Amino acid sequence: MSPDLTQVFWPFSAAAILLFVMGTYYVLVTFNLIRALIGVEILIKGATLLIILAGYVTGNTGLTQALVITLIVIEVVIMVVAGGVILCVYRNNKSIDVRELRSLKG
Amino acid sequence: MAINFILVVALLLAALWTVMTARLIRSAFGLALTSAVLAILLFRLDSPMAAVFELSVCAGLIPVIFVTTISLTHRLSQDAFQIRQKERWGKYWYLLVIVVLVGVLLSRRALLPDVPLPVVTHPTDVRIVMWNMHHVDLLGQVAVILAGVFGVVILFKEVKK
Amino acid sequence: MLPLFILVPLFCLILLNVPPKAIVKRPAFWLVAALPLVQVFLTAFHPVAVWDEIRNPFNSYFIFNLSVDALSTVLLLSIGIVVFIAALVGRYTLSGETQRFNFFNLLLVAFLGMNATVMVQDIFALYVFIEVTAVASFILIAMQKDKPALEGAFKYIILSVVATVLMLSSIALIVMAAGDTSFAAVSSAIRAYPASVLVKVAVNLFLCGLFIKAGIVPFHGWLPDAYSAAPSSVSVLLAGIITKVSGVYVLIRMVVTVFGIEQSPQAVLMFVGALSIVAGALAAIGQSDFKRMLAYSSVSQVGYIILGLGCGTPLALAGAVFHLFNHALFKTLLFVNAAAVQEKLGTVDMNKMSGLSVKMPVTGATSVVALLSTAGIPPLSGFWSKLIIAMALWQSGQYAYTIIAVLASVLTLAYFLSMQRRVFFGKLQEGLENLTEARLGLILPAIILAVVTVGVGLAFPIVLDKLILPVQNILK
Amino acid sequence: MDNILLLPILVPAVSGILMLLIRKTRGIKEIATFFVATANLLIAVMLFRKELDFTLPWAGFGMEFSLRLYHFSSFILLATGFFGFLIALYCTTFMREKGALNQFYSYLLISIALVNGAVLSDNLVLMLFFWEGLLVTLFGMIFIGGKDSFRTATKAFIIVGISDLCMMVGIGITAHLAGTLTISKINLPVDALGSVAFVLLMIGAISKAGAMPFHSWIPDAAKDAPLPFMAFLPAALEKLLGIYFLARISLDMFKLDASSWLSPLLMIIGCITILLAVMMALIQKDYKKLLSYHAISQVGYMILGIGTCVPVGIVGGLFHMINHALYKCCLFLSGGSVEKQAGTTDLEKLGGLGIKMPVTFGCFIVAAASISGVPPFNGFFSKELIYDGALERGWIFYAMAVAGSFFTAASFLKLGHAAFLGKINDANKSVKEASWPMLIPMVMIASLCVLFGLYNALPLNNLIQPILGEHRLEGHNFSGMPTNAFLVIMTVLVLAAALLNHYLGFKKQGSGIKAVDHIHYAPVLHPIYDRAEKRFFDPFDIGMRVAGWAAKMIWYVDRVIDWLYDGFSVGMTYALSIGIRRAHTGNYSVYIIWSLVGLMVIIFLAVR
Repeated sequence: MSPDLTQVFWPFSAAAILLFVMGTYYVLVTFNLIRALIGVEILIKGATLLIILAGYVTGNTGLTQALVITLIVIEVVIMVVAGGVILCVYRNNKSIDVRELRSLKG
Repeated sequence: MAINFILVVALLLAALWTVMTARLIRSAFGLALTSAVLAILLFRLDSPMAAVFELSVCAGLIPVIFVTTISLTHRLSQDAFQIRQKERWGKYWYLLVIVVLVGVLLSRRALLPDVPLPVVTHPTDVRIVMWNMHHVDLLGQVAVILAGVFGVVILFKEVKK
Repeated sequence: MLPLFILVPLFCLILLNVPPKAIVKRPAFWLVAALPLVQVFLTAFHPVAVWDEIRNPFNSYFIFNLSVDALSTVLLLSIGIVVFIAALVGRYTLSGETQRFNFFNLLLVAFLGMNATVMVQDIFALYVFIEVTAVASFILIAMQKDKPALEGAFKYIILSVVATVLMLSSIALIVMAAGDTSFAAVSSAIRAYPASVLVKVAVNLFLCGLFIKAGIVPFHGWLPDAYSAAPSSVSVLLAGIITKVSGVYVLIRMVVTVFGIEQSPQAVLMFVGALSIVAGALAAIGQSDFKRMLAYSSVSQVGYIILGLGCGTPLALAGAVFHLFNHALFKTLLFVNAAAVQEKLGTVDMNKMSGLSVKMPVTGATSVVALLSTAGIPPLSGFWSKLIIAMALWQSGQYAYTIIAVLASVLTLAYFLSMQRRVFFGKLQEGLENLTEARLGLILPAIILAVVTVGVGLAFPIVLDKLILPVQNILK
Repeated sequence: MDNILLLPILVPAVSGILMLLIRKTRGIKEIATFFVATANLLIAVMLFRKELDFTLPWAGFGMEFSLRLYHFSSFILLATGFFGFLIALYCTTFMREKGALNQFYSYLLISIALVNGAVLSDNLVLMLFFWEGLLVTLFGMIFIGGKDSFRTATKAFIIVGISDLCMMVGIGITAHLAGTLTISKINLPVDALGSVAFVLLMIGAISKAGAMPFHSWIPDAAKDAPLPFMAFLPAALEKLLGIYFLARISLDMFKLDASSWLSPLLMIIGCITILLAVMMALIQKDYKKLLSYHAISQVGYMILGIGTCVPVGIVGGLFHMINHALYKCCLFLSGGSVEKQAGTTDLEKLGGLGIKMPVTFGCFIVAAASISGVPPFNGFFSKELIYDGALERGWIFYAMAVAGSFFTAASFLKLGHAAFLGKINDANKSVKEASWPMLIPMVMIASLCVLFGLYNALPLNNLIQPILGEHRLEGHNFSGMPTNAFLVIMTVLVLAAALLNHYLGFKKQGSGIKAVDHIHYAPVLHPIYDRAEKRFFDPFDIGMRVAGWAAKMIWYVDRVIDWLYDGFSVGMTYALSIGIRRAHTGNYSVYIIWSLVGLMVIIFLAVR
């Protein structure tokens, strides 16, 4: 691997890992469903960065861009559906607190 | 390479702001900002098409979805917001510590792949990959978009009671 | 020929939505029920190898890169059976023409997604179609918009996205090592660097993502909630096939074809498998919610499949795939029974029912068939798959796991018998004197599945020979 | 021609399944069952003393559908056919007013098919298939018995299921050691792993036969299940099958000899089963329950006999197996007649039936004398052989076996006295003798008891001794009168002691407040304190009191075994279950944390 790639590789992969940490923390700690969804988004951003990085270091950006475009489409659809679910939760509970969503247990 | 480094730091700061900010709406915009910075990064990493998509869809469309959902669901009163802001700091300052800790840990040993990277000598164009080689992914996109349409039809419709 | 398995459902989906709704609403059911039936007949009565040969105009326009082997055939057959049953159940349990129409549409999306999942030859495409199926099932779970359903759907979404992120990260790492995402390239790259940390992390990340999708302890938290909160017909679909395809099948495919048994953490697979068996069965024992108990039972049964997979010998693999097929049969049957009970009583709380088999004899009898098969009582189909798994484990020297697997079937028997006693046997609950058997639309799928379960058990040499044993070949 | 071996399996199985379809028509089921059972008997007779092999390719991996007919299996086949025939005949009258008839007959026929299959199969997996199938018919049979039978059925199912699981593991080990699943090719030494396999298979075999501690479902089932079922399955077929398999594993599949530690183990299990079960039988007040405890106790003799690992003992054990099947079947059938005619099997409500039902009483006497080992009935000869073997291995085993014999005799004296002699109850004044389809099986069995006793060379030379083969018999021939005079004298003494004991007890209680038929259990249950002084020097009372304490103690032991099944394991499971359910709090963060912890552990293990 060329020194140039080395310099690219670790800051970007470290950034992706930090994004994962932040996203996970956000999802785990928040009590707000929308915030949890935003945390999930941050997680997906990390994955996007990692995929593009993989394409860059192997010089195969054609493939990884195609993957990322598909990924983004799916991401949007998941967010729309999750948003719809949150909306329905709000209509049902008049609240979007995670603590309201603990009736199924045991 | 310095620009790359600055951009990475900016990305992390934007994400951190997204997580730590008190107002939900700001959090959504923070996400948009993160996406925008990421789009620039993608552009710097030789991926212009992906960057365009990231910018238009993730920085443009997804915040719209979030803002719509936020405005359809709830708006905190000013008092509740003040209280929430105080609580928040107690909950979120750990994240700063964790991020710094993980950052230090990561900087101690450079993350490097321990396999010889299979560098492609004749890079293929993204359009060729998409339209000539990965038809099945396109089919998947069509299907998932259709599913999303049904999702919108079913979930966003108000239930008549 | 193979792309038709994806393109025909897609075409039907468009066909259903272009004309005015009033025209297509009624025939929607027949269309959705006919497609999986055709698939069942195609897979059951035609040698699969022939399909690849058949040329059709699509092949010259599209490059789908699909392929079918013995494992995919078993899955295609199971998908056909379960989707057909789910369509029937949906028609008779969902209220309202519009809701039914939406259900059939999403069923088609899930059907198409699952068919594609078992045929693609590319790890990214695998991810794409897992997501197609998952998105359809999110919406299906939340469809009725009652509180538990939304809760279950949201938990599923969150955990599923976590699984997705794990898989995507793994795909990124794999691209670094292999430069491509097709099975062949990934497989050769992973076999080339067995000692690499990057490869190991990639493999394990992908497996963990699939563990979440398959609902294996301790990655299973979403599963009981989603199964028990979903509408009956959706539970049938979810428990019967969706998690089995998008979790278990992909796991088998990745471990066997892509990563190779040697490169996979066999010890981990066997451990989580055994853990799932025991924890799932223990959790199922104390449930009072019928569907939730079935959900935990599902966790437990998937454990057997993973245990067989982790063992890695050809025999164990055949047993695992056989159990996957059997599980699709008997768990679907149990959920159909749950649907019938829920339809008639309006509840799935087992404390509120007893003695139902007096009034619902068919439901009671078919559930006995299913539970005996699940618990592994001969000569029903579940016995043979468990026996093969246990034998294979023993042959490869995994004595402790064999004993766990065998003893856990006592637990299985225990919770099913207690369910049976509470729900179907005993004195009739007061206030249920006017109860009648569920309508034909719900009895019929139960009878079909019970007959198939018994038939597979009795004719198991044929099934094993024609359907399951060829699966061993994918190890080579 | 070899596929004739499929007949004994297919004929009853197919007709059994068809039987489920017959719903309304009265009488047809009985007649059809009777004809099928007769056909089965004829097939068995036709196959008797033939040697045939039949193999179909089946599932691969050495799992073949292979059947093997040779002297041992043809003998068991014949016995099964015979009992099936008699029970079918008996049922034509007995079951008339009962419910769920089509299920009963269907289970009956399918059981015959399964037993035939298990006996014939020459492949361990195939045998397991039939063996496990019996579990289902057992469950069904108990289940149709009555309202409360579900609990019993479940208990039986779980106990037998657990032991069958042991057997499955045992088969796994055996196949692993031997490298084949074909029974006739297996001949393993009893080394460390081999003995584990042997013990596991033995657990399966003896629990099918109903030895302690796998017995506790049988007495419960006796109360709930239809009586012909008790006569048929636990008393005859399962004993035959269980002891058949025990003999197979100890004679053919494993090179078991007297020096192995497994032989004393078997003998100890046998002795404990004999004594404990007979003690329990002594205090029972119900005809069927008393018999069912004896059904357990007698298995002990067979296990003891086979466990001695000397030819005389093994021959005795196998002879006892067929004898026991005969007289126990007869006893249960007599109980069935009593139940049918008098409407109850509660001994307190019975009495004086001997005059009203002379044929039943006569058969009872023959069978009871047989089971007690009175010469010259068949039980005497088989017990003598077992005693001979036991004495050869150690006097303690012999002593325990003889003690068991004493209590057996005592309890049958009590049973006969209570049910058939004494004052007749007012309610039973109008009792009539049972009808001929019920009497014929009893009479036939009773006469066989006599025949097998007086002319014991017939069964021994034709049926039993060929099983061991010439090389094992070492030129002995065990037919004819017992050779060891000491043993005969001891047996006679023990029987005389039992008679004396009964007579003394009768005298003592005969004039008491209690009815005469309470004689044998009254001192057992009676408060001892107020009469302790008076009875202190009474040897009979001391003996009975000790026996009573022992019986009570054993009752508690029995409860403990029961509790281990019903209480402890269930409690443990529930505690674990509650723990696991508490962990599912409903908070998805918790689930994500589980997943991430699992992920980290897995990655750490991989990268380490």
